Amino acid sequence: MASSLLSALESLLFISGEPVSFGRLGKTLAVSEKEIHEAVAALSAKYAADEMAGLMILEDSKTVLLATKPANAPVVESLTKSALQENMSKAALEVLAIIAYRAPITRTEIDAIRGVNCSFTLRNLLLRDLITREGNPSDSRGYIYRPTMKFLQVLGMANVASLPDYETLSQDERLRMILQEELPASEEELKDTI
Amino acid sequence: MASSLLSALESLLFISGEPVSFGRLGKTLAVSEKEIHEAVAALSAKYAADEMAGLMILEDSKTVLLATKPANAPVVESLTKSALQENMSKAALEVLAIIAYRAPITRTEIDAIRGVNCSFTLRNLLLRDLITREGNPSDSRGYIYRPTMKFLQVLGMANVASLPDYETLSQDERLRMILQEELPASEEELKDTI
Amino acid sequence: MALLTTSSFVMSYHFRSEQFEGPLDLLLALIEKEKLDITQVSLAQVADQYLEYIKQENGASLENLASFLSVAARLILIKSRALLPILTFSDDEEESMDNLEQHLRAYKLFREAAQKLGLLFEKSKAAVARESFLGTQVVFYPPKGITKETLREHFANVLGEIPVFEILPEKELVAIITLEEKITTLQHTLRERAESSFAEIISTAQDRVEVIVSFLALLELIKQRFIHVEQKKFFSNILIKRL
Repeated sequence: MASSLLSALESLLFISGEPVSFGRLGKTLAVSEKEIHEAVAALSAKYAADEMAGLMILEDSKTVLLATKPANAPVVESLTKSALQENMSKAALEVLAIIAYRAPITRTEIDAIRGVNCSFTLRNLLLRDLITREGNPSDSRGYIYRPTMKFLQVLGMANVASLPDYETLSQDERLRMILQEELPASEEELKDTI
Repeated sequence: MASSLLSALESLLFISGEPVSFGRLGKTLAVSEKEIHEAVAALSAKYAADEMAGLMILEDSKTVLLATKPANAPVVESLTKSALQENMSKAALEVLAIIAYRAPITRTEIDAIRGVNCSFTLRNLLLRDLITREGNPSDSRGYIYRPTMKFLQVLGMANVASLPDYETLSQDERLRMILQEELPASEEELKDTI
Repeated sequence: MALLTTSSFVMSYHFRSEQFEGPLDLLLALIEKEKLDITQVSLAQVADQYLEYIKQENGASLENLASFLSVAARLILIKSRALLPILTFSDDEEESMDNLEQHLRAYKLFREAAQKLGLLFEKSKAAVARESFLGTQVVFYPPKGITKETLREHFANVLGEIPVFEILPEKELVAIITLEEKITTLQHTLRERAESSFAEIISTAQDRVEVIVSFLALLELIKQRFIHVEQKKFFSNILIKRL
C-alpha cells in the first residue's frame, strides 16, 4: 500500500472529526472502497502497534472515525473539562444490548425480544446519540436501529465486534424464531387468547 | 522519553482545535515545560520521519497546534467542500426550519422536537453560516441557536415572524407537549428572552 | 385443584417492590429465585407467583399491562397442561407454550448481555473525537432554491412526526377493555353452558385485573370443550371435570 494513501487518509479523518463513510473517502481519494477498507485496516493496525500513538480508529459497517486512545481519556477530559459519561437504566441497557448485537433491527423486533413496548427507551437513546434510526426499506412506516459511533466512543471500543460474546449473540439462531413470532404485546394475540 | 507521554500529548493536540500553550500542556500532563518542549520536538520528528503520517506540528514560542501535512491539502479541501456544499439532507432542512420557527432555541429543545440527537447537523449548519450560536444565559454549558441575518435575507425576510403561518406553527400545541415532557422549566425562560 | 392460589403464597416485600422491565423480566426473576432452569415444568411451577404478582401490583401500576396479561394467558395454558394431562391442546396452543420457553431463553441472553454492558459502561474510558471540520473557514452556503415555503413544509413535517405519547396507554386500555367486554359476553353464554356462577367471582374480585386473570384461567380450559368447571365459592378449589 502506498504510504501516501495512508498519509492522506489520516489527514482526512483528522479534519472530518465526525464519522466519514467509506464511500466518501474512496471518492475523495480516488480509490476503490476495497482499497479504503484496506487502508483503514492498515492505519488502525499502525495505531494499535505503536505505543507512542495517541489515536485509534473506530468503525462500523459504513463509516470511520478517528478518536483518542481510551487510555488517555483522563488527560483528555481534564483538558476539555467534559466527560463522556452515561448513566444507563436497566431498560436502556437491555435495548442498547439488543441493538448493538443485532443491528440492523426494527422496533417490532426489539419489542418482541423484550416482550414490552420500548418506544420511550428508544427515544431516550436516540436523544443521547447512542443509537441512530433510519427508514426501513421494507416498511415505509417503520425505522431500523443501529448503534452509533458515540456508543463506541463511550466504551472506547474500535467496533461492535469487540463486545463480549459478540459472535455468539449476533448469530444466535433462536432469535430468528422469536422474531418470526407475533408480538406478545400485540392486540391481535390478546384477543386470540380469550 | 516515555511512550505514554508522547501518546497522551498526541491525544491532547488532536482534540484541541486551537493552539495550546506549552504551559497548559505541561500542567495537564503533570510534567515540566522543558519535558513538554522535548516531547513536542519528538512528536514533530516522528511525523516528519514517517511518510505514512498525515499530521504535522505547527508551533511558535508559546503554543502548539496539530495540523494536516501540506501535501494533503488538496484532498482535505475537497472533502471539506463536498461535506459542506453538498445538497442539504432532509434532516438538515428540518433542523433549519425548527431554528427558523422557534428561534432562539437550545440544542436540547431541537433534539427533543426531532426526537434524535442533532449535533452533527447543527455543526454543518454553523459552518454554512446559516445559523449562529451564542452562550445560553440560563445554562453555561449550552448554546442557543438562531438563523443568521444573511440567511433571512436570502429568504427575503427581515425577521422570522415573516415566515408563512408563523403565529400558528411556532406555537403548535404538539411543541408545547414535547418540550414540557423533556424540559419542564426552560420554555418559560426562553420566552422571556424573545 | 386450585389453578390460582391467591392465599397460599405470599411474596416477600422485597420482591413486590422491585421494578420489572416487563413480563419476561418478571418471569425470569421468579425462575431464578427458585433456582430453576427454563423448562415447561418450571414455568408451570412459577405460574401462580406470576399471577399473584400482577394482582398484588394492582394492574394499573404496571406498565405494559397487556403484555403482562398475554404472558399470563400462556402460563395458564402451561399450568393447566401440567395439572391436567388429559387435556389436549391445539397445535397453536402447543406452539405458543413452546415459544414462551424459547422466548424466555433468548431474552435471558440479552438480559445477561445488558448486565455485562452495564459493567463496561461503568469501567470503560472514552475515545474522544474532534469537533468536525475544526479550523475550517465558515462560508455562507445557503441550500439552492430555498424559500420560506420550503421551511414551512419542513417545519410542518417535523410537527407531524412528534409522537403523541398518550396514544400508548390509550391503546393498551382499549386492549384491556376489549378483553373485558369479550369476557362479559362469554360469561353470559358460558353461564348457560357451564353450571358454575361467574357472577360471584366478579362480585368478590378486588380489581379488574383479578377478574381478567381469573377468567383467562377458566376460559382457557373451557375453550378446550373438554372440561367443565365448578366452583363452590370464591378462592375455594376449582373443581374440574372432563365433559
